[in-house]
Amino acid sequence: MNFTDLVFYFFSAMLVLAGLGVIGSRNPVHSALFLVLSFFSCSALWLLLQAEFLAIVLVLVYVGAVMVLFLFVVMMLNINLAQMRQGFVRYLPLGVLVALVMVVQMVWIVGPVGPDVFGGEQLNQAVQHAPDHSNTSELGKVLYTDYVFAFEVAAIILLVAIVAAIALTMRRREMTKYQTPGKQVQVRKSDRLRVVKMDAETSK
Amino acid sequence: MIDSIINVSVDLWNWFPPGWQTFLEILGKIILIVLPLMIAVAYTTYAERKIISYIQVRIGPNRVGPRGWLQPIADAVKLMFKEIVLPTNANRFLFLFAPILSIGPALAAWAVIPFDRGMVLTDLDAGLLYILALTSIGVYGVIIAGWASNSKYAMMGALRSAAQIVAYEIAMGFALVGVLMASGSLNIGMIVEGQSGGLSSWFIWPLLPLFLVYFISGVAETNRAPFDVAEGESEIVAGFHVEYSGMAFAVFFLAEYANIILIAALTAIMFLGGWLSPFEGLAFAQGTWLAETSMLWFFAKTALFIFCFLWFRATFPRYRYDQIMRLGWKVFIPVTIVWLFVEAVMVVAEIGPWAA
Amino acid sequence: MISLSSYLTLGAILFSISIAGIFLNRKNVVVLLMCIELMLLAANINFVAFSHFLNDISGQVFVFFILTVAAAEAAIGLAILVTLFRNRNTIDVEQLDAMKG
Amino acid sequence: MSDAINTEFVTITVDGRELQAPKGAMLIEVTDKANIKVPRFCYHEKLAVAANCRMCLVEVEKAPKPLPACATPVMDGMVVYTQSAKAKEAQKSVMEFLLINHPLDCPICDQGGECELQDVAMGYGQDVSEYVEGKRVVFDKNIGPLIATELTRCIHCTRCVRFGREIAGLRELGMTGRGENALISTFLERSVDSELSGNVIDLCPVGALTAKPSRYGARSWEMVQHASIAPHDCIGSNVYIHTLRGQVRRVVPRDNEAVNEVWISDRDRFSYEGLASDDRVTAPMIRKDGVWVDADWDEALRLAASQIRQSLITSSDDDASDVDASSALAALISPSSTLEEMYLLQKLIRSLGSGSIDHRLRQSDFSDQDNAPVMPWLGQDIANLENIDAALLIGSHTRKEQPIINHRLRKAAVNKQAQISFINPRSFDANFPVANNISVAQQHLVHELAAVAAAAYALSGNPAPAYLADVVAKARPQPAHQSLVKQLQQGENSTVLVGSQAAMHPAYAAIRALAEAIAAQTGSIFGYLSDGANSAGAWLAGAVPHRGPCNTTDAVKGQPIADLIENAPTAAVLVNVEPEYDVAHSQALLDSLRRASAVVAITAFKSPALEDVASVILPAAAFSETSGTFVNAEGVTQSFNGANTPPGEARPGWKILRVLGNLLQLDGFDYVSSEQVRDELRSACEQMELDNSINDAPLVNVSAANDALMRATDVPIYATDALARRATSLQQTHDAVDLAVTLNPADAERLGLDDEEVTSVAVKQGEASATLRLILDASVPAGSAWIPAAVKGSERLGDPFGEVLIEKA
Amino acid sequence: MNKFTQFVKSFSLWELLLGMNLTGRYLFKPKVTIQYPEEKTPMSPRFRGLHALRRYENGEERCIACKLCEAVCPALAITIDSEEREDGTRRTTRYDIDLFKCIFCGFCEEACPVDSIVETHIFEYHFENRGDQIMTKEMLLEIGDKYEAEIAANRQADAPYR
Repeated sequence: MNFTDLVFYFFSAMLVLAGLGVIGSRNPVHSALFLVLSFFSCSALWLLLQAEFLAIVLVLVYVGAVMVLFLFVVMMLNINLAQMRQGFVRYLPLGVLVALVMVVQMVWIVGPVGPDVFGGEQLNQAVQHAPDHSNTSELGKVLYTDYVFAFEVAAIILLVAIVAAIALTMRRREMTKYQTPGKQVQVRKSDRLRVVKMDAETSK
Repeated sequence: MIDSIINVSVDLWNWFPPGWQTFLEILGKIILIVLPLMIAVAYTTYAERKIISYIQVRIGPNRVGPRGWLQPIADAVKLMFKEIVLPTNANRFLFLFAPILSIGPALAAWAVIPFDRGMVLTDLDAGLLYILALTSIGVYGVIIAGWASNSKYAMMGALRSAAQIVAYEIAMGFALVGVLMASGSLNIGMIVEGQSGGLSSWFIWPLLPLFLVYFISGVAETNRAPFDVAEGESEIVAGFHVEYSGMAFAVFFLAEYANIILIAALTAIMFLGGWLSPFEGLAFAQGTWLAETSMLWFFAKTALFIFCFLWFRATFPRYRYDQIMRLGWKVFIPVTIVWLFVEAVMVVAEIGPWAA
Repeated sequence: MISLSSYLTLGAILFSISIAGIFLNRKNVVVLLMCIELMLLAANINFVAFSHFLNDISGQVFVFFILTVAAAEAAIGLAILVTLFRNRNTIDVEQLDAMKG
Repeated sequence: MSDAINTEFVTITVDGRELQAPKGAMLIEVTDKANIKVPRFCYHEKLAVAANCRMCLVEVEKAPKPLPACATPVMDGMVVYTQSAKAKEAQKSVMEFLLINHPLDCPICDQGGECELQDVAMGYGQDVSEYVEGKRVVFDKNIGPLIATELTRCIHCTRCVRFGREIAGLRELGMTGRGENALISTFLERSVDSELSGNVIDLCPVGALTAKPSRYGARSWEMVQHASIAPHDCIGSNVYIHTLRGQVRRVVPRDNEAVNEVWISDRDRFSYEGLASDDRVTAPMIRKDGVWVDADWDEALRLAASQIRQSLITSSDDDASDVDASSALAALISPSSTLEEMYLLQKLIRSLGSGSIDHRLRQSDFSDQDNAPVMPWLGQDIANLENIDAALLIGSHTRKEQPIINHRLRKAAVNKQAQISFINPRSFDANFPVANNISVAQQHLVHELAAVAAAAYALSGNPAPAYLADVVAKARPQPAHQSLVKQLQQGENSTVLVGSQAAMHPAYAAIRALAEAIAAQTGSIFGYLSDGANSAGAWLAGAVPHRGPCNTTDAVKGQPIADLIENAPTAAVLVNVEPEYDVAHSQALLDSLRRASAVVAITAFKSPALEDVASVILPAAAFSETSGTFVNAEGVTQSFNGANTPPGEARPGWKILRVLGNLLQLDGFDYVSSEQVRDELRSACEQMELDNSINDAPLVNVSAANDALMRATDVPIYATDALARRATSLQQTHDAVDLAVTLNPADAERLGLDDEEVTSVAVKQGEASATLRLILDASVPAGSAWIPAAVKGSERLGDPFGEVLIEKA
Repeated sequence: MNKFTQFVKSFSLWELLLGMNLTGRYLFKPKVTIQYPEEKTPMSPRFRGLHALRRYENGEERCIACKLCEAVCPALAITIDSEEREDGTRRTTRYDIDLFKCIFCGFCEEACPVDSIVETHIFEYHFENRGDQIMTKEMLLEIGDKYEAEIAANRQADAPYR
């Protein structure tokens, strides 16, 4: 077992454990933090697969933004933890059973069966890129040529998502008084003050 | 005598297997970066106190050591000996993990910062992305600290801080896209090299709005005055680190100043040409050390921006929270988007640095 | 040397875990969303692994798009969640059965 | 003025306001009633008008000069300006004159802060005096231990002089000299000895007369004022207790026209000094192996409870059910205890099956207790006493025993020429004209009364009832008796009062029956002047062996104190009792208590005799420290709150009794406030009627008079209770009597003691003997040897009445 | 036009630069800090520091226990007990000032009719134990005796303005 193998098994184990943590922890905040950990582990695995750009983007987008959002929501909503855990034990046997069945099936496919189907020898001949190889530019070249339409669609989906999210959560609070500092600064005496000339009161 | 020592050292070095040698080499480099960085952090706190006090017509710390030079060390020693108080019902592990999560990214980002041509720990291809990713992780330290403290003030501070960091990160990212467009590379060394050719070639000129946005966002991202509502003393006592004391608090403190230095260094790299000399290509400086590229230029530029951080703090009153969010979302992001368009037009029309 | 099947097995395990998570946390929408993210991650691992072992960059392009869509999904999902919580004061899936908003 | 029917009203205008005023009233009375402020120093509503300070000058239309409001009778159509320029100018000028010689020593003056001169000077004074010559200095007089003088401050208002003349009835203070040489002085440099003398401190508008005991101790503004009731006599004078940081600093009168007007006796005023006595018990004490040790409350209370319990079990040898609880367990309570303490004590004792509780500590004769009224009642309002036409006081040294009652009587005697007579075992001084001051040796007192009764029956023509017939028939009325009876009969408003010396008398039953007969035959109101502050309350509360609370007769009955002396109880509870001084037969009682296996003393003060007999001492709060209720002689219930906290561990007596009741597992001891106790009793007593008349009584038998020298006794004014006995300043006055024997000169001659050189004599009374100072005084009737009780040393002697042998020491 | 200049101003961060200019200039101004233990600011004769009780020249304590200071003290810091001394004069038996309560307003010395309680120039003092903050009569008199010359000089200097 060499260094890369060690790294793979370490991060794989971490990923699986973190995944279990996500579904098993009592507190949603812990779940979210475990999810962050699993993204990190995954990102490390992707680095092993020489997908540096995606690995960093995964951290940037998921860890840096999406999970912060998750944490934010979980922390802000004061969730009744006990109530949320109801039924956990009841569903546990079924869930574990289904998961086990699926694992067995899929592992059977990719393990003993897979190489025959996919042409295993070829698959395990992964190309090791030169050190100056830029995964980013490779990806960019494909993205902006073959997949430019899909790329634009994805951009629009994101835009729609932003608009939708804001539209969903935005609420204008009534009876709130806002001040506009710019307008306050611009106020001049003549805007507010009117000097009225009056005759001095005289006694008759 | 000396020869023998060298010989022994070389023998010892060769005794290690090659994999270990690489490991030790990298470890040595890390120490070479982190140790001075920590000292720099310590003295940034000193500089902050001194500069702010000077602006406030005071003297500042001047008791510990000559002119107060040992003040940061005294502070550090004091903090080390203070008890770390764990709040009741705090999440013990996360409470203690949060400071580490806070300082980790702040130090890790230095892996891709070049101090001089080739003087970089990792010449990462997607260096810029790496930095973006790491700075975005820094928010976890804050948010976990706030949540794990089991305190309303800390929670409020954490939420404010997180929202603020996320908001300004977008503006920062967009500003860096401008840099990316200008240099055509995500590699930080390439970005600096793209600015060679003297003062006028620096990206600050074509990207002036992005520079301003980036630097101001950097100030906001580090929760520094005037964007320090996350620790707003008057409302939420000290924000997310209300419950922290002793060394745990000190680590947050270190992280904050390490982030300041990082942002200052990045600004210098992205917009002021990093290690490049401002006098490059100028007749009078030709051939002297002034025109040479040097680590010193990089440090000088970084120091300039650190000074700006302190200057801001001494000058501006704190923003209100909603004003901060308004500035981030409604001003900075549109400004950067607009300027990216302008830049794209300039690229297409081959104006300015993109000429030919 | 790590083979493709190792990565695929990892993906399969992760996928099953997220399936189990959906079974177990039937009440908590936030955790459900997280399980979906985890599921997508498992798929992404497969894509990246195939891309690497097939030396075809388009696998990574897919991952890129999946990340984009997943981010959008998370944003909207959480937005809905916040709105729901505001109106109902719960995120229990079983109680979110009223047609009226 | 109270004769509203005859009063003609006139209309005057003061400061533009039309006011109705009775004709002949002084202007200042009218303005005071209308709440118009006119400054004054010498005027006082209770004193005669002197008009010598001139501060109350007001402008009256058509008068050439400003007139003093206090000495100007109102006339119809009078127009007065109190605030006009002329009036103010006059007042300011007077003020300046008054301040010429007044020293500016307010910072060290005890009156500072409550000084009338200070107050008025703030309004009418000037900043700077134009007078630059030296100020007059007057040397201070020592006028006794109660009143400090600073005569330089005197502004010659003569309130104190008029007080002495009009209220105290003693011309003790006077003004000598004229003009600048005028000064207040005592005649012949003697001290001021009136029992009301302290009131001049309140009267003095400046700091010339201040209280000596509290001198320089506190400033008026820093003290906290608490309304309370004085605990020494049956009047229940309303007082304010002034405390500073939890310490009682002084006591001042609280106006209550119905009770004490604006006066209080010196005893009420200065007895607070006893609160700080070294004898205060500050922690529960238990006797361990014959040695007194401090204990905590829990331990002491448990011990007390178990001792009380034990007495009910072991007093009989074999069967607990045969125990006669009443002879096993007894309780004595001071008549100055609060109603709540008395009620709870009797409830405690009766709940345990014993009825032996008594508060009549100085009484010896209980033979007619079943015929006694609901409570010893004055029979009338205190205020009525100043309207009487004739009175007979039997066995009462009213002036010293009940000074406020005496003041009312004096008012009647002086203002209405009431015929007030005394039949006393000694000829006491009175400060008013006395119609008949009969003094007979105490062993002849019943004969004397029988003679008066005979005269009364003769006058009324009624036959004497059976129980008196024999005595009346034997009596030979003298002309003095007949005129006395006549005065009583002719008076429209007459009264016969029995005092506390009668109550101490060994033939009290006879005295009471005869006195009531006299009252009944002459149409007088019959009443009692009882001992202690709360004798009336004690009867109501059931602190008597033969009746329960509120005069109920179905309560557990027990033995009166006299029987206890003979049949020693197994256990006794003493509440606020000093057995050596507070009890008539103190020696005998102490012997009896010594035989008891347990004596639980709940008391504020410890004394050697108490420590000798007691087994547990529980520290109780003294009067200012507890909340409670006193019922005075006129039957008025007056509740008060504690003014300060008790010292150390001491607790209010009702709380101690309450917890003791809980520890003895008795029902109904779950009170949370003293008000709750009082209200429980009050609701039980709603149906009661007060009646002093006696319809039937044991046969009154008068034994032939003994010619031997008999001891006679009174309790001197400042020896009435534990508190007064420990008030140091009061003990330095002339009224604080030390132990001496006073003989009639005739007796002395007979005994060969009339020699000038004989200053002390050996006194033998039964077993006891002592060497006492000898005083010869004709006020003591022949046949009596006057030896005061309750003073230091008196506990060595025997009963208050009895044969004594006196010989040269 | 106004809006345009406002727009330009805000985008050129003009106001911010003005502010930074101001603070930047102060960076170079001479500093006003007093190096406290070595340097001290001048003190007015009216300075209100630690309290002292004074004596007359013949050694008699001035305080007559009038308790005006106690009454005027807005912080209730003064506690006085008084009684008649053997020679018949009015004196304190206890004069405590709780320095934790004291707000150094100087009302006590204003109220004092005999210039007994005064506030000195002493402002450097500390306590090491609980209860040390109570200045007793003896301590106050001691301070008064020690600094009498200084106190008298300050009174003298301030006298014309009283």
